Amino acid sequence: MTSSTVTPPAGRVTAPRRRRADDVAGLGKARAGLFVAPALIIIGIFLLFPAVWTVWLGMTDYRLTGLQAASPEFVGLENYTEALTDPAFWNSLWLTLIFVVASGIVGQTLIGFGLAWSVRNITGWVKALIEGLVLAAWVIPASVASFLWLALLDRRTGTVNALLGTEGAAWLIDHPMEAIILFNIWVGTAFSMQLFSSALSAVPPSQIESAKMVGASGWQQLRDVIVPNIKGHILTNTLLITLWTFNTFTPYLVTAGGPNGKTEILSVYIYETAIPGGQLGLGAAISLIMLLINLVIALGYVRVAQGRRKR
Amino acid sequence: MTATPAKTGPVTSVARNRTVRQYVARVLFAVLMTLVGVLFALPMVWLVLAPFDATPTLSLEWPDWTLDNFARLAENPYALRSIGNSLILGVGTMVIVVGLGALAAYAMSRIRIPGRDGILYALLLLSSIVTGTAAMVPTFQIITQLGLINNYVGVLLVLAGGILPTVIFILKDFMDSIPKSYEESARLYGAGPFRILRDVVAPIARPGLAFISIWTIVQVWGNFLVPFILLRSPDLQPAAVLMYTFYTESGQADLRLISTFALLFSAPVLIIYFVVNRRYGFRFHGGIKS
Amino acid sequence: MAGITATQLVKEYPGGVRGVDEVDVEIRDGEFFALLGPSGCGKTTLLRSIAGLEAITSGSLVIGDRDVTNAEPGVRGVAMVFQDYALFPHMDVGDNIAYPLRIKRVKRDERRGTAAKVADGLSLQGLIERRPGQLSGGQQQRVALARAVATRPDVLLLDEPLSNLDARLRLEARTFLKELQRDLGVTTVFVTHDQAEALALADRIAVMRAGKLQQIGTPREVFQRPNNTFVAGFIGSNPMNLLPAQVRESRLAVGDATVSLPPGTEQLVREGQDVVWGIRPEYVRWVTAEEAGAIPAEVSVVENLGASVLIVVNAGDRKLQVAVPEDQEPAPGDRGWIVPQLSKTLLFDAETTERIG
Amino acid sequence: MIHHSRRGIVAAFAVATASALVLAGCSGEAQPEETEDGPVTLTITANAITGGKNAAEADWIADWVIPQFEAAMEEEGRDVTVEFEPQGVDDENYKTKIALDLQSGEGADIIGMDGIWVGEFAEAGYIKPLSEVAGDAVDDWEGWEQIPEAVQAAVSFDDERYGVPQGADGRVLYYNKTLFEQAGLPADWQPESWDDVLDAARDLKQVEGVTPIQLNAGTAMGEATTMQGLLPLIVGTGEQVYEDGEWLGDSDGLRDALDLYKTIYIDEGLGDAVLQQEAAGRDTSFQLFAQNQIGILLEGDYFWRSVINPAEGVGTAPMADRDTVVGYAKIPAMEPGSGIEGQDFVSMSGGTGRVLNPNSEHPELAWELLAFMNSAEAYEERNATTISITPRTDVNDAILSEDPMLTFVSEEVLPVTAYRPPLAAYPQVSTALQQATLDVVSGSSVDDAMSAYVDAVTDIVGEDAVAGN
Repeated sequence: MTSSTVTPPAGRVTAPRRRRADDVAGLGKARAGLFVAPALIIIGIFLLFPAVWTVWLGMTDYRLTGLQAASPEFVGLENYTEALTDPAFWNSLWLTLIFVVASGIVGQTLIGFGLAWSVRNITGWVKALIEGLVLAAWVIPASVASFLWLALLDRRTGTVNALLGTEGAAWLIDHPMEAIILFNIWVGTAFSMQLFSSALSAVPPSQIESAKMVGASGWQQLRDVIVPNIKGHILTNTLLITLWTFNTFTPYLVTAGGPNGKTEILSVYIYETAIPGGQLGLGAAISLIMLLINLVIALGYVRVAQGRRKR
Repeated sequence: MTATPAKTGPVTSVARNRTVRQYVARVLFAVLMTLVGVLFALPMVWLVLAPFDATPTLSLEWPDWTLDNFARLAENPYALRSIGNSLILGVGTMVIVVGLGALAAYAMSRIRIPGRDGILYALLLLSSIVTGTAAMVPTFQIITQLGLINNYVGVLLVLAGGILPTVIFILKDFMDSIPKSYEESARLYGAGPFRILRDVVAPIARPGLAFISIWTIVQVWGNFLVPFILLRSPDLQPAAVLMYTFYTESGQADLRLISTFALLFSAPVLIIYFVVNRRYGFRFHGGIKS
Repeated sequence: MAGITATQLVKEYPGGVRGVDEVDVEIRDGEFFALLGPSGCGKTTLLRSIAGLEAITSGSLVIGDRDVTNAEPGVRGVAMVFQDYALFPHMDVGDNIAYPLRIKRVKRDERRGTAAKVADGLSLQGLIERRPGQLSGGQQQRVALARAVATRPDVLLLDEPLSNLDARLRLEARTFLKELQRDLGVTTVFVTHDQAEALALADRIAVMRAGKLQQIGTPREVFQRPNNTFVAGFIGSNPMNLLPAQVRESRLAVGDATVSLPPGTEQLVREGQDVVWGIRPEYVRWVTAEEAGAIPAEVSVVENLGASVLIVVNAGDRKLQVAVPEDQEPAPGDRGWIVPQLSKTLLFDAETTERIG
Repeated sequence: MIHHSRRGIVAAFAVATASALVLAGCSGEAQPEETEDGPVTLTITANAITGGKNAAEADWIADWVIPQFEAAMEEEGRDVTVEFEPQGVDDENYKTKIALDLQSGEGADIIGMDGIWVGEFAEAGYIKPLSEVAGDAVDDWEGWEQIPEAVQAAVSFDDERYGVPQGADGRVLYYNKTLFEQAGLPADWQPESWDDVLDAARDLKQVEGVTPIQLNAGTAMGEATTMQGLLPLIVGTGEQVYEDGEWLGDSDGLRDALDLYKTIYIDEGLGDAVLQQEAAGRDTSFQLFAQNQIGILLEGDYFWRSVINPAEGVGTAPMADRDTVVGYAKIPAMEPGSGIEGQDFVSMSGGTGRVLNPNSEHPELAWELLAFMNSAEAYEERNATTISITPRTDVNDAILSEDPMLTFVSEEVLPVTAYRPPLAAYPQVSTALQQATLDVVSGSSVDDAMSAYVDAVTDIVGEDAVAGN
């Protein structure tokens, strides 16, 4: 809207606080409370309440069936010690970290950014096609997407084997982690691409131009102009992608955690423990451990963001 | 973008080198883009072709064209209805979370509440465990106690509860980036907060709202567990649940039905997505602000 | 139509910073009133306090005969044009102009009619169905004005109304604003950091600095008789020459030279007092032959201003700016004399910076 | 960043609100008592759905059971409506759902379930013995006489009948006669020992492009590994997974069985070890068998009826020449006479059944419906299009003669078959067994696989309940 030559408005210097959280619409705390209340009530009953209940379950030996279903016993932190001393849990956590870093942080974020960066200057059908394909992969329901990948990587009649001439290569058995990483990139990259492409469009062209005029290379422009400008987006994106990747259950539909637990990431491990294994109490405990890990990661990101801001 | 050689005199070697380098870069770029396009397109080809094949297999082959699969699917008493059910659940959840989420995000964006960001982060984290399997029993119990089993209201509320934190989180980011003078201006003319939200903030945040609406529909569209455990009647089940009925007792997929249903199951979200995208264009604003 | 009276108005931010500090101001009904000052002086805060967009910490505000100190902005009868115009990007020009009427539940046909009429009056014919994004800066400004006046407000507030326009358009818009204000007769308060704008437009000007009022007066008053050195230096396209001086034997020692005390100040100063001597460059002549009261000087810099020339001269160890007609332009290094027009010189107390006399 | 106090307040608020709502829900739950004469609604649920999973059963319930029963009731002057709540998801999800229903005191009046769930559901108090739910009418039912004890046991627990079995099955070795011919093996084949099977597999290995034998292994196939793999082997060594109050531990029988896996998949490459780990491995094994690429396959009669059945729209991997190409043989014990009860041949049977919901408001009527669903007439109707083995001998006698394979199972296999223990711990022990086969198939030594199994099973049932400790 406003042209790029706006002078800083007078009178704003003494009042930098006004930039944020100022009650510009005359909402008032009471009315703000009313605005927030319906959402909070729904969240309270259908999210917070089950969550607290889940925490409680995590301290019992509760099962969905069997004797412990009839009379679950309080076991305190036993589930936690059981999980934390189980090598399978640590293995699963390790797999999850690999999965999150490779498919979420490196894969989705970098490829998403790369795509946003690449298509920003092209127009017409090429851009529409590339963006359309990436977005379609994101919109297609998970159960369908997983089926498509099963067809793609099938050992006998899969498309990949047909194209590469690697008849009989069992990708999902020999390279299961790579497969679900690629799968998750395929499914999720669109979000990062969308977020970054709008972030990039908001970077003032004048800044890029002045960097260009002093002879900055593409890489330098990226480092000195683009990244500082879209720092907030990078944080939002990384945070959400990390959380989502941490909790995604979709890879189960491709490899079912196999072969032999090689893709048993935490969400799958919890499912296996809680549903086929029937140990809902233990599953709840592991869920809480996972939540705490997520919390640590989120705090880490926020800390990094704040540290940057101070500089 | 394009290299223009010096207009007068012979083309210097520097210029020529640059031209060559740019040319190579452009070819590489084109190759890379094609590769990415192919990678993303490849899995989808099966989705488009298999439903029209008389005997689909997992392999990608030129179909033996037929529409029989669609006819067979149409005979299934639940299949088409389930897609309608998915729409009801998807749009219903969307209306709830976008409506309430926008109100909450707006208030949180404009009023300083101590620890506001902390609450948001906490809810965001919680939403990740509660939508998983661990909280299934509590959720089922609550809905049973509320008498909302086999009732869309229960499903909508549970889905909304899980999705709202993320919606508020993202929408608040959008709202933070809307210039305050719009609202001040409306306020001077006597518009109340609700009016301001409706007349000014919502239309300006429309790309954000459009994005979050689609995101919500996509989330609900693929959700199996919540509708499955909370609904009894198959007449009410959405497509994500119905998709699993096309497997036999021993887990074999009926490829003719699965492939056809997969296409019909995916089509509405794809169409909704591209229509909305065309009409409103998705744009994020802002990031997490200082 | 209404006047505005602010009494001991304070706007304090959390942390104790005062954006507006005990301001008393009375703006008359129908007056075109400017709030002038450098960035951060509190002028916009004062304007927003009048609008009701900032909660007043203490003091009172009366518009017309109503105390609106704690009133909602919507009921104060004020309209405001924001610096960035705040035109709603999702509405066309007509809907933008008619928006205030929509709040007042005027029927759509009626308010579109009113909007069209107002738009006509502001030369916006044919633009009614455009979106703000499709308009030029000047057009956007006029739409914002049209929206502000469509409800016939008692008070019109303008926040830096001209700052978003390019230089040429700014002059046109200035004339236009002045005409509009005169036609409507609406009490208008506008904020600007540009003294020329304030001088050109306003009936009266309030000069502010660091939240405090420095001077209220007509353009002529603040130009000719600034209350203190701040106002003196701030007003005028070429800042006033302000030179440290000392009273010596009923005369004024300015560096090596001595000049007469400004008329009427003789009784107000005492021997040896440190003062500041002020003279506008326009009131100093450059002569090439010595005459009575002339001070020898040497030209160091020459700036061409078109019809006139601004030269900087060294008179002893003091530097002065002098405005010279274009046909008398000297060259750097030329020696000559400067002659201050005694009746236009001013004297300020060096300690309080207040004007003497 | 996180403000605990604030979170605490919000949490407290939410819990308070939710509790209030829950309480409100509770108090509002009381429903008007329906009188015996008034209109009554019964519901049936099963993991079957028209147009999808187990469609034949769903169609039978909807199109025959319900109208017939309603009509019969009407004749008696009772206004009864029967509703069917079909499901069609994988068994784990179905089990979860009915467990949730039963746990909250809800659910259909008649619930279909797998026999091996009966134990855990009974222990949880979700289901009760039939006679406890519906009274003496249960024990007086004529049908029990027609259902062999062993078949009844599939949906029993602690010697009490919890449900009525709805079918019977048995496992056999299928073999491909075409491939056998190419390998120089007889078309009429009946191995007497594991070595006989291995010998045949070795011969088949000479045929190009053929996987000689498919013996399910690994966790990816889930229960199919135990039922169509390890358990038939274990009973062939004379042992049982649960015997005399103890679970199978480190035993010779289990060692022999795992050794056989090792021989087939690792030492001699007679089977496709990779296939065992594929998520859709069992599905693939069906396809491969149908495409004449697997020589010998251990499967249940289900494979014959519903997978390679050439009838239009029935088989999922139809073999047009099934009746001529596919042979079937009894599963031999390790050596003649080494099976349980000194048998020469062994098999495993599972079974699904239907139970009564103890929360039913009309248990007697529900029993009437259940009995009706298990009447001879009902089974005849149920098997009108596709024949399967029913639990009722009278019906089997009438219908099975049309199908030599099912007759074979009914007459030759069922008498030597064994059942899984209907105990709550079984599914977990089963998973541990699957893991043991997976370990062996992916290259671990039998010793390692065994010790991992013993650790796992000890974890599950406690040290005292594991044999050999």
